[in-house]
This record gives sequence, C-alpha cells and structure tokens, in this order.
Amino acid sequence: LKNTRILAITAMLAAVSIILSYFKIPLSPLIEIRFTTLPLAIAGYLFGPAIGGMVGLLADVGGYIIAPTGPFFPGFTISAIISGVIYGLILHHHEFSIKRVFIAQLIIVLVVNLLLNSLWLSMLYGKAFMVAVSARLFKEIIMLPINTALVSLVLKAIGERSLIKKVRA
Amino acid sequence: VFGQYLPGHSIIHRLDPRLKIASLLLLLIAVFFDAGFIGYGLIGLFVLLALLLSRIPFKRVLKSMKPMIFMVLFLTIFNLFFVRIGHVVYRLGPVPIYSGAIRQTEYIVVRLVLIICLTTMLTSTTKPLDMTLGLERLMKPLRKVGFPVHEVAMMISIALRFIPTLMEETQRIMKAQASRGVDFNEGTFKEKIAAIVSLIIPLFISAFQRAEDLANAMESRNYNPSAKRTRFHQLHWRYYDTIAITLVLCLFFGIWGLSFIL
Amino acid sequence: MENMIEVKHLSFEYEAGAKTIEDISFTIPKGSYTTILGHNGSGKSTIAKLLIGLLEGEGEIIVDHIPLTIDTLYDVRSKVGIVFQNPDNQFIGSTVRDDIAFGLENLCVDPNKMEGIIEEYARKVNMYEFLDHEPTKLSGGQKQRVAIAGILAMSPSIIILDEATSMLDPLGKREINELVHSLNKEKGMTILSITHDIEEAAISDQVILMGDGHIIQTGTPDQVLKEVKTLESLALDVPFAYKITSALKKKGFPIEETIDQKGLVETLWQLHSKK
Amino acid sequence: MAITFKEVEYTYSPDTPFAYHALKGINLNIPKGSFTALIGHTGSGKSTLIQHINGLLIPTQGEVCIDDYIITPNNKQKLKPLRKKAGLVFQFPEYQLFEETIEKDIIFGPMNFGVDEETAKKIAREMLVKVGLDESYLERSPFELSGGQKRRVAIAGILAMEPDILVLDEPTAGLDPQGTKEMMHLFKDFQQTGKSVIMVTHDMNQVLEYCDHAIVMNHGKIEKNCSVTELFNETEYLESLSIDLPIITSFIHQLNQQGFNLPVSIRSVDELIEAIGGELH
Repeated sequence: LKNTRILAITAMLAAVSIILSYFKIPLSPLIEIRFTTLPLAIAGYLFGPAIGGMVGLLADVGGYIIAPTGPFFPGFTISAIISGVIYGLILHHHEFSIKRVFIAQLIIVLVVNLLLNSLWLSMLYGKAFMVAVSARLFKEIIMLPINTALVSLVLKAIGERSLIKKVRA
Repeated sequence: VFGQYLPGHSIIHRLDPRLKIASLLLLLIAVFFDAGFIGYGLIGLFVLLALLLSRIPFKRVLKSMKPMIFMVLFLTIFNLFFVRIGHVVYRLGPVPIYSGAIRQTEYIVVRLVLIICLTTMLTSTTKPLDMTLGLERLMKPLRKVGFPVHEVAMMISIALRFIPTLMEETQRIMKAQASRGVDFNEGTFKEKIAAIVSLIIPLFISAFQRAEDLANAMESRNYNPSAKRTRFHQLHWRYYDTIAITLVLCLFFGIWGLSFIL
Repeated sequence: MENMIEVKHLSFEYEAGAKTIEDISFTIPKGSYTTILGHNGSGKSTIAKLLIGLLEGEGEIIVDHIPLTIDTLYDVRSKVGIVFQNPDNQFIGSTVRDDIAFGLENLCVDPNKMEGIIEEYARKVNMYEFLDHEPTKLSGGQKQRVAIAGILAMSPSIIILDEATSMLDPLGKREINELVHSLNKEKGMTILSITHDIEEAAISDQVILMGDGHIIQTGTPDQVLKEVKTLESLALDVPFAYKITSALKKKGFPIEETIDQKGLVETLWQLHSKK
Repeated sequence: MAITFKEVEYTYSPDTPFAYHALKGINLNIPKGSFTALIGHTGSGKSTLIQHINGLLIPTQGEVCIDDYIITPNNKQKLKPLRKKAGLVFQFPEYQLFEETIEKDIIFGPMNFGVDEETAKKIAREMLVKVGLDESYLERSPFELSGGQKRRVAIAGILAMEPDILVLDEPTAGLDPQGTKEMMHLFKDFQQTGKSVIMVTHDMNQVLEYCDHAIVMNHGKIEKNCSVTELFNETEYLESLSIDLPIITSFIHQLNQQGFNLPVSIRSVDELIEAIGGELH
C-alpha cells in the first residue's frame, strides 16, 4: 500500500465487489450464485493475502456505508477479510491452476462459510440455526464446483490480460 | 442517488461521526448481552428516542427490514418446530410448541429489529464522507500496530467515489452486450453464466484501467501514501457529543451490569 | 530566454528492446505555449509521464532549474500540473470542493486556509457555483476545468495537457482551450499541450513533431506544419489554410502558402478585389 | 429497412422522484440506405433515441417501427431478432471486448444469434480484413492491441452480425486523424451496399463530408430533420445551439462576406479550391 497504483486498484476492486452484490443467479429459492468474492480472488491472486484481505474489508465496510443488503455485523467483515487472505495465501506466487482455485475455495467453504458464518448466524439468529447447517452443507457442496469454475474462468481471463501483467510487474 | 444518506439537520445528523460509529459498535455489543426483556426494553427505548430525534421517516426503517422478513419467518417456523425447551404451551396439530421456543424467537426478532434500526440510523444520518473521516480518526490508534489507517480511509473514499461511475459503466457494458445478442434476464443456467461473464470481465478490465489513470492523476498531484498530509475536512467535537457519549456509555454499562444480575 | 523544461537524450522502453521513446532532446521556454504533435502511439503521452517521474527513463530532465531525480521527485511534481485525457478517472474527491482540496492536502496546506484557496480557483475556472456538485453531475468539460483548478491551486510553473480535450464535446473543447489560452496569455503560464489536433498546433508558439518515439522536427508552427510530406507520412492532417493556399499556388495564383486561416481570408479578399 | 417513430415518448424511472422525460413527441422517418447524422448536445436525448432502434429501450408511449417490427409500450415481440438487424455500436466500444482471442470475440455476436461456428468464423475473417486488420490477428488477445485497433475489433464484432442498420455513437471519439478517416470510409462503404447508417456525432466536418441527412435534437425533441446542405445554411440556428460550422462551410461564409459568391453546398476541400479558383479567374 506504499504504492499509489496498488492502493487505487485495491479501492477499485472493492468498488467492483460492491457493484457485483447487485447481481445474483438463483438456482433455487435458497441457493443462488453470487459474485462478490471474485474481486477478492483477483486481489489475492495478483497481490497476495494482505491486499486480498484488504479488498474484503473495504468491500464489506464500503458496502455497508453505501448500500446495505442486510444489517451491519462485524462478524461478516471478518469473514470477508479472511476469504481474501485465503485466496492470497493459496493463489499468490503460484502459476494459475484450477486445482489451486479448488483448494482455496474448499478452505473458504470449511473455514469461512461453515465455521465462521455459522457462528455469526447463530449469534444473530439463535442456536436453532445450527440445525440449518446441514442444509447449508448441502448448498456448499453444490456451490463448490460452480464457484471454482467461475473463479478459475475469471482469474484465467484477467491473468492473461497484458495490462494486468504490467501492473503485476 | 447512491447510498442511504438522508439529508437533514436533526441533532442526530449533527452529532460527530466518531461518536455515532463508536455508539453503534457499543450498542451492537450491548444487544448481545443477555439482559432479558428489561435490557432489550431499555435499548429499544433508547433507539426509539434516537429515531424520533433523527426525524428519519418510519417508512425508511421498515423498508430496510424488508430483506430480513423472509429470514425472520423462516427462523420463527424453524424455532417453533425444533426448539424443545420449557413446557408445551400449544399444540399445532401433531406439533408441540414449547415456551422456550417462543421466548427464543421473540429474543431473536427483537435483536434483529434493534440491529437493523441502529445500523440504518447511522447510514441515514451520516454522510459517507463523514463516515470515512470518522472511521479514520477512530482507527488512528491502530496505526501503532502497523495498520494502514490513512490508506484504508483513502481507499474507502475512492471506492465510494467510483461506485456511481462503475455502475454507469456496468449498465453500458450490459447494453453493449445485449446489442450483441446477450440476454441478461432469460436463458438456461449456462447462458446466464456466460452472460454475466461477458459483463464481469470488461468491468474488471475497465476498473484496472481506471485505477491506473487514477494513480497517475493522484501522483501527479503530489500524493504519496507514506507522506504526511493535512486534511481539508475537520471534525469538531461539541458539548452535545459529550452528552450523547455519556448516555450511550451509561446504557452500555447498565445493560452489562444487568446481564450479571439476571 | 529562460527555459522551463530541458530534456536531454531521453529514452524509455516499456519492454526490453522496444523503445517507446528514443534519444529525444527539447527545451520549453518559460511562458510559451508548446504543442507536442503526433499520432496515437507515437510515444507522445509517454513524455508527460516521464517529465514528472511517473515512469523512469534514461537521460536528463530539468524542470524549472531542478534536475529530476528520486530525491527531487516531489519538488518537480509540485511544479508541474498535468491534465490527463479521461475526465472521469482523474476526479479524486467526492465533490468539486474536495477534489480541489486533494492537492492542497498533499502539500500540507493549513486546513483553515484551504476554503479560501478552493473558492478562489473555482472562480478562476468558472466552477464556483458547482463547488458542492458530485462528479457524476458534471459534464466532461466541467470536470476538466475542475482538474485545472485543482492544479492551479497548487501554483505550478507549467501545465501539461495530455490530450485533455480529446474525450470532450466541441463545447467542452472550446471551454478548455479558451481557459488555457487565457492562462498562457494573461498569466504567463507555460503550457505544454500533447495533441494530434493540427489546428491547435497551428496557433501555438512552438511545435515538437513526434513520430515513432523520435522527434521529427521542432520549430515554429510555420516551419513545421508546412512539411506536408512529413505530416502525411506521420498519419497527421495538414492545416486547412495550407491545403487551400498550396493548391491555389499550384494553379498559378500569386499566393504564398500559409497556415493562418484568418490571414488567408484577407489575402483572398485582396486577390478577389484586384481581379 | 425504414425506421419510423410515431409520437414516441420516453421517461426514465417513471413514477419516482427521479423521473426524467427524455424523449418528447418524436416523429421520425429514416429511409433505407441513408447516412443520417444525429446532432445535439449532451443530454438532448440522442442516446435515448438510438437505443430505441434496437429495442434496448421500449417507448413509454407511441410506437417505433423497424421494418416489420412494431415496438409499442406493451411489447410482446421477441427483441433478439431485431438486435441482429440493427447493430448498435456504443461509444468507446472497445470496452465490450472480453474473449480470449479476437476471433472468439468477433464470432460472439453472430453465435448468440444462432449462426453456426463455421460460418461465423468465415464472417469474422472477412470483417477483420474489412476493418483494416489482417488474418494474423485472429488468434491474438484483443487486449494486446492499441486503443484504435481494439475499436476496430469491436466494430468488426458488430459488422459480423450482418446488420441491415448500423447505429453508431460517436464512433471516432479519441481516434487520431488517420484512424478517423479510415473508420468513416468503412461506414461509407457499408452504406453503399444499400444499408442504413445512423451516426451520433459532434464533429460537423464529418457530417458535411459523409452524411446526407441530419437530425438535430434539443431538450428531448427533434428540432430539425433535413438534408445536410440545408442544415449548414441555417447558420444562426446552429449558432444559437453553439454548434460549430464545418471548417469548409465556415470558411465559405467568411469569404462570401468579403464579396465572394461561393455556393454553400460545397462539401470537400477539392471542390472548394475549384470554386475559389473559378471566382479568382
């Protein structure tokens, strides 16, 4: 962040994440594909865990300031940061491969979606929600390959753009 | 058009953003103290008072609860069916409803309503810019542990500045792709994914291009992330801010104390 | 005459082996209006970025007597103001007021003095009524005027326009051109305009003609813009007045080639009345 | 492919505090095979109007007919075939590129409209050459190209849909003189195959040189709908909108004030030189 260029890109990716929160493709009433983590994945892939986490933080706080999609709850800010950090840890400094994206995605499902988010949700909605974890597990199993494919597609496309290669160098 | 801020001149609008953000966090924590209905009643009273003072139309608060209605309904049913604490108060056909279930559901709904009211109030009465400034000042101590406070504030303000611009860009890309035969509303699952990809990739490319231009413009105007700089906007702490924070702290510790007693 | 900018043997390459700028040298006299003329991809925009150290090249750059080095980077940047091409992407603040303040903040100006400075320069570019407007509510020309106000507030010695009007409509173009010319004529501000607009070059003091990373020619518009073959080989237009006069001369009329359109009307009128 | 607008009204976000009445009582007929310039200030309604031509916007009142397509506020017709007929090139179309290779990007449009891959690839090759890039570009990434080249690829992508109407929103903005000229010739060639071109532009020199018809919009209404020659005769009207005359026309007016008698219908520098020469003899 001592570099204005990276600072500007981080901010811009957070803005894109907030915009993407307006888009979703429903698969069923309870399961929908969302795109807000794509900028986190790109930031993590290109610039590492610190910037990945930063985009997560900014997107969550900025999203709350400008267009709340639900109540602000610091727990989800932590989830967003950790997702970005995981992308950074797994994807940065490595050649792009679908296997790595899958691993990153799997860790996020386990650590963030199942563990942390369940914790936040149970804080918000009571212990009864824990029963719903099994339903959420089902959802995560379906979403894992879809998200892996989506993140791979976008990372591959973005990674190959010479413009961004220049930025990275 | 963007954001939740409702211009106004109420006392709540004029309060220092640092105070408002700190209060929100304190009260969010307070909501999770188990101080029974007395506790929730006190917080509720406080929130109601603040809401009335802020002159935010009630409709606004109701509207912000809309996305939660489905969740609340879902939870209510879930709790009623699966929580088996306390004694059976009612039988819905073959399903017994326990007193504990009702109590828990009530707790959760009250809690959610309070959280929504609190968060909505902050965004409705505070300009995004002031919010950023308030956050920056509040986080200042974190600089000592190496957290880039100034940079974070700068990035939030850049992100907020560019959201409308990127939103316009998004609409333009969608129209351009629609002109090339993409259908964003209908189609099979695969077509929908393809449609969204044809939007997302150009959006990222454009965001990177803008970031590059913006960085050049910032540097050419002598911006240096590691250098000291002054700030045009200053926050002024006034006597009523002191009164307000005292009230919030009293409430916070009151509830905390209460949670031990009960 | 005193030089505002001196560039000696400047080279730059984005990728090894492919020189975007190769061994260029030029000077920009204080108070002059200089244009760097070239087609897209001729390397002309790279020069602006090199001049304030956004890119690092080989060679020597001296701005207002300060040689550009790592240590003088911020001194040089405070002397040079750049208006870039895309009006949207250089608007940093959330309102006009905040945008003008941005540069002042970086110069560590006392916050209590900022308001006065901001209002003064907003008036100078005729944006005073718009101080509280958000960028999305402004036209391209207005945004560029705000950019100029933000730069002027930092009291630079030279303003560089990097194709600053190429994304504007004719009205916006006119606003910016008039503003910049008045700054040059009335305040003696040194202006360097990077452009492919031949008619703008025709009314400047000095033209630096660029092609494929080299300087092809430097001189007054009268010297540079009459080289039709050179201009055409660089994918540039020829000034309108020159097209008319050279064709008429070929047809045997007693007329000299000129790039000055106003003068041409005069000359033709004289020819017409002598007939 | 005639284009007809009958009493068309368009309001953005109707019934909200942000409602904006962008088109007011538009009646218009653009005959097949014309090259029409659409002129007016930012916010005059030009962009809104052109988005009605391929059904991106549906009129809030009145009807738009594109050949046998009739679009009314309660439109039930599928719009996709219309989008193929009327190819719309947005301002800075290079931002719509997204595929890995130029070939894939050009065939993206045609394949969305059901053209099979073989045929689409054949068309892509043709169009790429037409816009002035050779076949060696097909396998390259569009993002390695310069801005001007990207624009050509984007336009090739629209031409590959083989539309009958080409709608262009400031297609030469930001291009250098050479690039502008090549682009305009491309559109002229397209028109000369009997198809219609509608172009939003601020550059009156282009209007004079390439267009035959001009529509002037102001505050959501059509104020002028006439031939290009007629338009540039109305110097006072254009001045009132602060629209510049083309350099040629303005020069003619200046000379005529000094006693020359040149026809204002002159549209090229060569003609102008001829005419001045004639007067001086």
